[in-house]
Amino acid sequence: MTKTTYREALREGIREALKEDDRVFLMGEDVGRYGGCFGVSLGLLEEFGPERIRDTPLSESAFVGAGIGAALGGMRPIVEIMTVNFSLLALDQIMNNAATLLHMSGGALNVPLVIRMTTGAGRQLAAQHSHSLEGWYAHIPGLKVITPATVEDARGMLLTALRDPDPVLLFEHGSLYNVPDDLAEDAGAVDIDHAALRRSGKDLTITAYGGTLRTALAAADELATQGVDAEVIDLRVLRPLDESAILSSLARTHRLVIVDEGWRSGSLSAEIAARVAEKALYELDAPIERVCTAEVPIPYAKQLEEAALPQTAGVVAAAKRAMC
Amino acid sequence: MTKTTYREALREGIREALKEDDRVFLMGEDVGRYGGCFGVSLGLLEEFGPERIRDTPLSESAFVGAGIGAALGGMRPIVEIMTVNFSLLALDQIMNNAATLLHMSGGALNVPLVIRMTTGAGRQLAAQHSHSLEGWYAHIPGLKVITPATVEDARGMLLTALRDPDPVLLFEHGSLYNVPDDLAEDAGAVDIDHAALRRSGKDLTITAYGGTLRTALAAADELATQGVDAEVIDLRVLRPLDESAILSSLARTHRLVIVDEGWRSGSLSAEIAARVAEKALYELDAPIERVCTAEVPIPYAKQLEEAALPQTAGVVAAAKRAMC
Amino acid sequence: MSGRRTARTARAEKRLALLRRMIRIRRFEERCVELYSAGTIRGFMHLYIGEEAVAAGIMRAVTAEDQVVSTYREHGHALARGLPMAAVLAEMYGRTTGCSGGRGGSMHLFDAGRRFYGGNAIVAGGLPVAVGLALADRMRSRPQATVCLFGDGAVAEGEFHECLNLAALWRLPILFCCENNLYAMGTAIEYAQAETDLAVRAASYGMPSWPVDGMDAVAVAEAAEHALESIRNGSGPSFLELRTYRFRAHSMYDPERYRDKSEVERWKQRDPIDRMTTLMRDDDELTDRELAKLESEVADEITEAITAAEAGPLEPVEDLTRFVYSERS
Amino acid sequence: MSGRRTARTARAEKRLALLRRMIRIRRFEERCVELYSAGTIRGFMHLYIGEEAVAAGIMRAVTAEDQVVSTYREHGHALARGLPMAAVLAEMYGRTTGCSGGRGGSMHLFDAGRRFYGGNAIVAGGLPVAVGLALADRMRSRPQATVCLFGDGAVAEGEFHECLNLAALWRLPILFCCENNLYAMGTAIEYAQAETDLAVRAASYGMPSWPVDGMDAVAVAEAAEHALESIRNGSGPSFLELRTYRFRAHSMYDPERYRDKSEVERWKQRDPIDRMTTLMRDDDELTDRELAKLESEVADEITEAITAAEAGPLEPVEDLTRFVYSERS
Ligand SMILES: Cc1ncc(C[n+]2csc(CCOP(=O)(O)OP(=O)(O)O)c2C)c(N)n1
Ligand SMILES: Cc1ncc(C[n+]2csc(CCOP(=O)(O)OP(=O)(O)O)c2C)c(N)n1
Ligand SMILES: [Mg+2]
Ligand SMILES: [Mg+2]
Repeated sequence: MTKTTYREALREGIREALKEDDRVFLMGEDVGRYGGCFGVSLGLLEEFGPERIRDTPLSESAFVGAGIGAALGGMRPIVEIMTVNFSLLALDQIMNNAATLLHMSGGALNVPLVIRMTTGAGRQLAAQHSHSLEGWYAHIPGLKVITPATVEDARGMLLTALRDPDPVLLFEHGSLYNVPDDLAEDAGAVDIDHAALRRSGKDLTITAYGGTLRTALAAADELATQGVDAEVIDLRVLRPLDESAILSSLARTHRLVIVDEGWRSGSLSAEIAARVAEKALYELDAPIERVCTAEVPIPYAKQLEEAALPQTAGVVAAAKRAMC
Repeated sequence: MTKTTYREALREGIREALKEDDRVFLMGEDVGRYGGCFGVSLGLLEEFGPERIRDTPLSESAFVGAGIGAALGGMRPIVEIMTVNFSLLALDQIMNNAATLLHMSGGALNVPLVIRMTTGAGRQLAAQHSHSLEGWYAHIPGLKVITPATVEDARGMLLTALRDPDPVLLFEHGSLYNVPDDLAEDAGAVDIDHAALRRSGKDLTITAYGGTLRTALAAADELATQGVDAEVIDLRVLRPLDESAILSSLARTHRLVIVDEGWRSGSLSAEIAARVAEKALYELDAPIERVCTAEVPIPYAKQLEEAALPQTAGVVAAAKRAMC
Repeated sequence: MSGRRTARTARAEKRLALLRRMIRIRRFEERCVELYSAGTIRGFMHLYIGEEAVAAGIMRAVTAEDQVVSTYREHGHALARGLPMAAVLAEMYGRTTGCSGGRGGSMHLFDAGRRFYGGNAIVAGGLPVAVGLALADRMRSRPQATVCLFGDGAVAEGEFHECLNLAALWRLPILFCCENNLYAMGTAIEYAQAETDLAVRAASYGMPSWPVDGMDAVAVAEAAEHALESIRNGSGPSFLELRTYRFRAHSMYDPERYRDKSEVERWKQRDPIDRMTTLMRDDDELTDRELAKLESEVADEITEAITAAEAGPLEPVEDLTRFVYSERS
Repeated sequence: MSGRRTARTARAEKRLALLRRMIRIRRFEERCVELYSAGTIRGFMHLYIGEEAVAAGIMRAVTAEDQVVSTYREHGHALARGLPMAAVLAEMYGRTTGCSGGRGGSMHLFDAGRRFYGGNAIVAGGLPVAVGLALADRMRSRPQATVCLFGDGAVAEGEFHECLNLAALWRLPILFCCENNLYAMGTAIEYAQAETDLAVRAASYGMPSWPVDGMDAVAVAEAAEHALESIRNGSGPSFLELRTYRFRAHSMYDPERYRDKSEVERWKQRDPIDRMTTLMRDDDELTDRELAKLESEVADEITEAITAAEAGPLEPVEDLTRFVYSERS
């Protein structure tokens, strides 16, 4: 076990992928000479050269689409969009090409492409740089959406995603990059199909993912001091959703708090609640509680941004309502 | 009362807006010389001239953004994006500018812009031309999302939207253009804040909007012959959602079927179900049923497309499950 | 003497091959119109009639290894590329025997084996994909090129710019073929482009770029051969502006209010098929009998394609959710 | 004699005004760095140091009625446009007295009254908005122009192309000002643009377009005056490529691995402030005392702005959801 930051873990995952398969390359704005806008790819240009660590112009639609084409052409591209905020410029390529080509071609053309992007708020970057759209992307059939929340997942999800024959969106929460944690020396690929139980408990289920996992775990700790034993599920994969992990936890706890950094209306939290209301209505001993981002463009001012985002106190309060 | 098609009703709404306020203009691809890709603006170029019925190049991001700028500059633009499928190219302007400017500027800059687009499937147009993303757009704070389903709403919603100080997305379902219905001679602006009860019933609530309203009403008729008295709510406004209309219907019927042409996961149907699971759990006498579009890119082949979309029979079956 | 004879024969053969390609497209689409009116073909359908010289010429110049990326107006490209007519037609019938399994329809013809990558219905949406295909070739040091076809309307889209810049910057092996038929739906080019000379626009990225008479299949083929040669030599992308015209409406729904019948008639004087037959006749390269034979072969091919398409099975609705994700073996 | 004297004085006055603008920006940002290190300013912050001649020159040429659309690197534009320093600083403190009520921060300075429309943090995202503002002016026959500022990096984005085409096609009253500081974050222009001569790129849309020494405030002002005159005369848009350089990192997070210190030092030889003071001293237009006075006035203004910013109230969290939609009166 060594202490590794989330950033380093991501970098090691990319390095391993580049070494293991010469079809793999990394492409995006400032991934090379700058070292990646959040430093994830630092040093990779020196190690793998400018063909495989490929700086692109500011042209999100073109280079994401080029990733699709390169995947069709037999490569295994990792496309980095600096942040999810800029991915809107590439949405046509993502939804109309990456997600549809396989079905539309009757199964003939698959797109083995991984798109990485930073997501989330919490650093006072204001409205245009604070989106959490991973749950929104999870609406789109044909895509897989994964959200590593731990260094182990940061290290291993990319590798599995690259072996996947279909397009995978990988969201890295901006607040995690500097977070260190233990990582096994032999850490490698991890599954990208299942949610993970991060804390067992019998009184209530809290679901979270990516940047909100820590919030959920902190809330669970806090709840424990108040005599409430919360179970915490890290969704890990937002599409396809590991519904059975949620339902089976709920079958034990009968109470559900959903934490989601997306704007409340139409966020992934809504889908989870809907599935429960369809499939496990009679398991519920209390109304479902959602702790989401307020429905506002994220403001710069610190106190407002904090008020807009899911916080531990809010999760605790929701859990206590659910325990009534 | 005269018989008017949905298309004509839309056109009359636009005409009235153009006549009533000289700040109003219509801009988009082929709105002028072609007459609108679905013929909505036919004849308006001749009546109002090319400055106010303004054909644009194929540049969705630029002309939607230009609509935002023109709104800031004191105009009241109606921007037509031919279909929602192409709106992905303008998403950055919609989410990062139109929806955020007011908040981000501390209330100083409002954007009185209406964006019209055709939505929906059902005409064998295949994966890239069959999206139903209005519910997905309803995720975005700062936008209003309206979905006229009747000729009266087609006639009147635009007028109210244009008087709104903030950006409004207006979705026209492609299957409705040719549908005729009675329209009062003096029809004019209608509210864009509330859902409408399109059919009263005591046994169960069906919510629908836009293109699926007819499906829901047909299902209600069918259910009536089977002794089930369904209430049908036309949501009309997807953001902000008229939650109280749904909850108060549910308080009477205690059973809910949600019809939504969006892909099931993370569609507006999920949000409705989530609100009910949060706020009216104990009103439910049966699990919530959702009838949505299958989670596939919409295929061309007729039988597959039909199987992918919400159909009357599916609504009837869902309603019967909810009645058990 | 015999050298000259051979040259003449080669020329005649080339012309005949081009003519055959054009006639196949024309007759196929004429039949499609009937099938559309009968409700057999549905959805959006965009005819290529009038523009056949472009597909015929370009597809003559490409090799089997080259990739082709096209638009929704791609029947001609697909047929000239060598997709079996039966597979194309079955696609428009929505049958599993269609080249996209019946899921794509007229706008989404695919054939992975023949390296035909759509059939893209978002204007300019195919360009980034083509750039990526070319990038893969470059990275794998493969000798082939990618040919990307799109209309004049696409030139106004942001993706056009991003892709031309990227291709030029990275010197990718890609041939941009702009089919300038003077209209994007009902919008004439002068209402859409500040610079209507599209070759000038492309040249500003520093790539070789020139206009070609798109009603002349031989001129198109030669221009494409020339461009592809330099691309294969590693000189980076080129751009051809193929000046052409569509004789029919934009799609089956278009009432064509935006242009004069007389303008269409004027362009019909330059019908690429008539032009080629006249030329060949003048040069004693085509007899009436040969032409009749060609027409009847094409007619037979169409009849067979219809029979085959009709016989193709419909996909069971249980299969709807197949191929949203790849099936793991 | 007195004519010459007057001319000299006018020139001196202009230079002094430009110098004052530049020094205000420079000193303000130097203080911002300290405030950022102290954690008083948060979020992303992009410094303009080195590029002041552009803001000073452009904002000298615009009138109060003209609109300005800027980027996230806009402190200089905002100050030169006349936004009160206290309102700009309060914004970066996140106070309600900030020019965006504290909700925008460094990247989102707005001032509706002064027609300053951001502060746009999506690269090239401001261009379409600027085109729309210009369109509104055209449709209302208003005499003003819109000035749109953006970086060299923005030139690669699709929106750049769409907007230049639209503005040229519709002959809109807009001045595109590309601040070419040779880098988009860590990507040097030669890795991003197939054609690095950005004025050539813009000229391909058929608009007047030329490079300007962006380290020379007078040259910038004159170019902008000239361009705006032709724009106001109805000749449609123009494009200026302002060749400049940022002396500091891209943002407060940037370790600047992508360029040599020596390159930065070379450019610092052309510091627009030093250059102007030297010029003015050589021409006897500026004494040490005058300069000291100017500096001390600016220092006072900054001190006052800090005092005012500190005194500004924080918005109560209850107000979070205000202004998602307009408040109806
Ligand atoms: C992004 C986008 N916007 C609008 C449309 C609708 N549309 C389909 S074809 C077309 C015209 C395209 O013209 P051009 O590129 O010249 O090709 P042509 O049809 O003339 O072959 C339009 C506007 C679309 N498919 N995609
Ligand atoms: C669409 C988009 N992509 C990426 C970014 C991240 N980003 C912010 S500034 C910047 C560089 C822009 O360079 P340039 O346009 O030259 O302006 P400069 O910073 O040099 O003033 C990048 C890549 C962004 N804000 N928007
Ligand atoms: Mg065209
Ligand atoms: Mg720059």
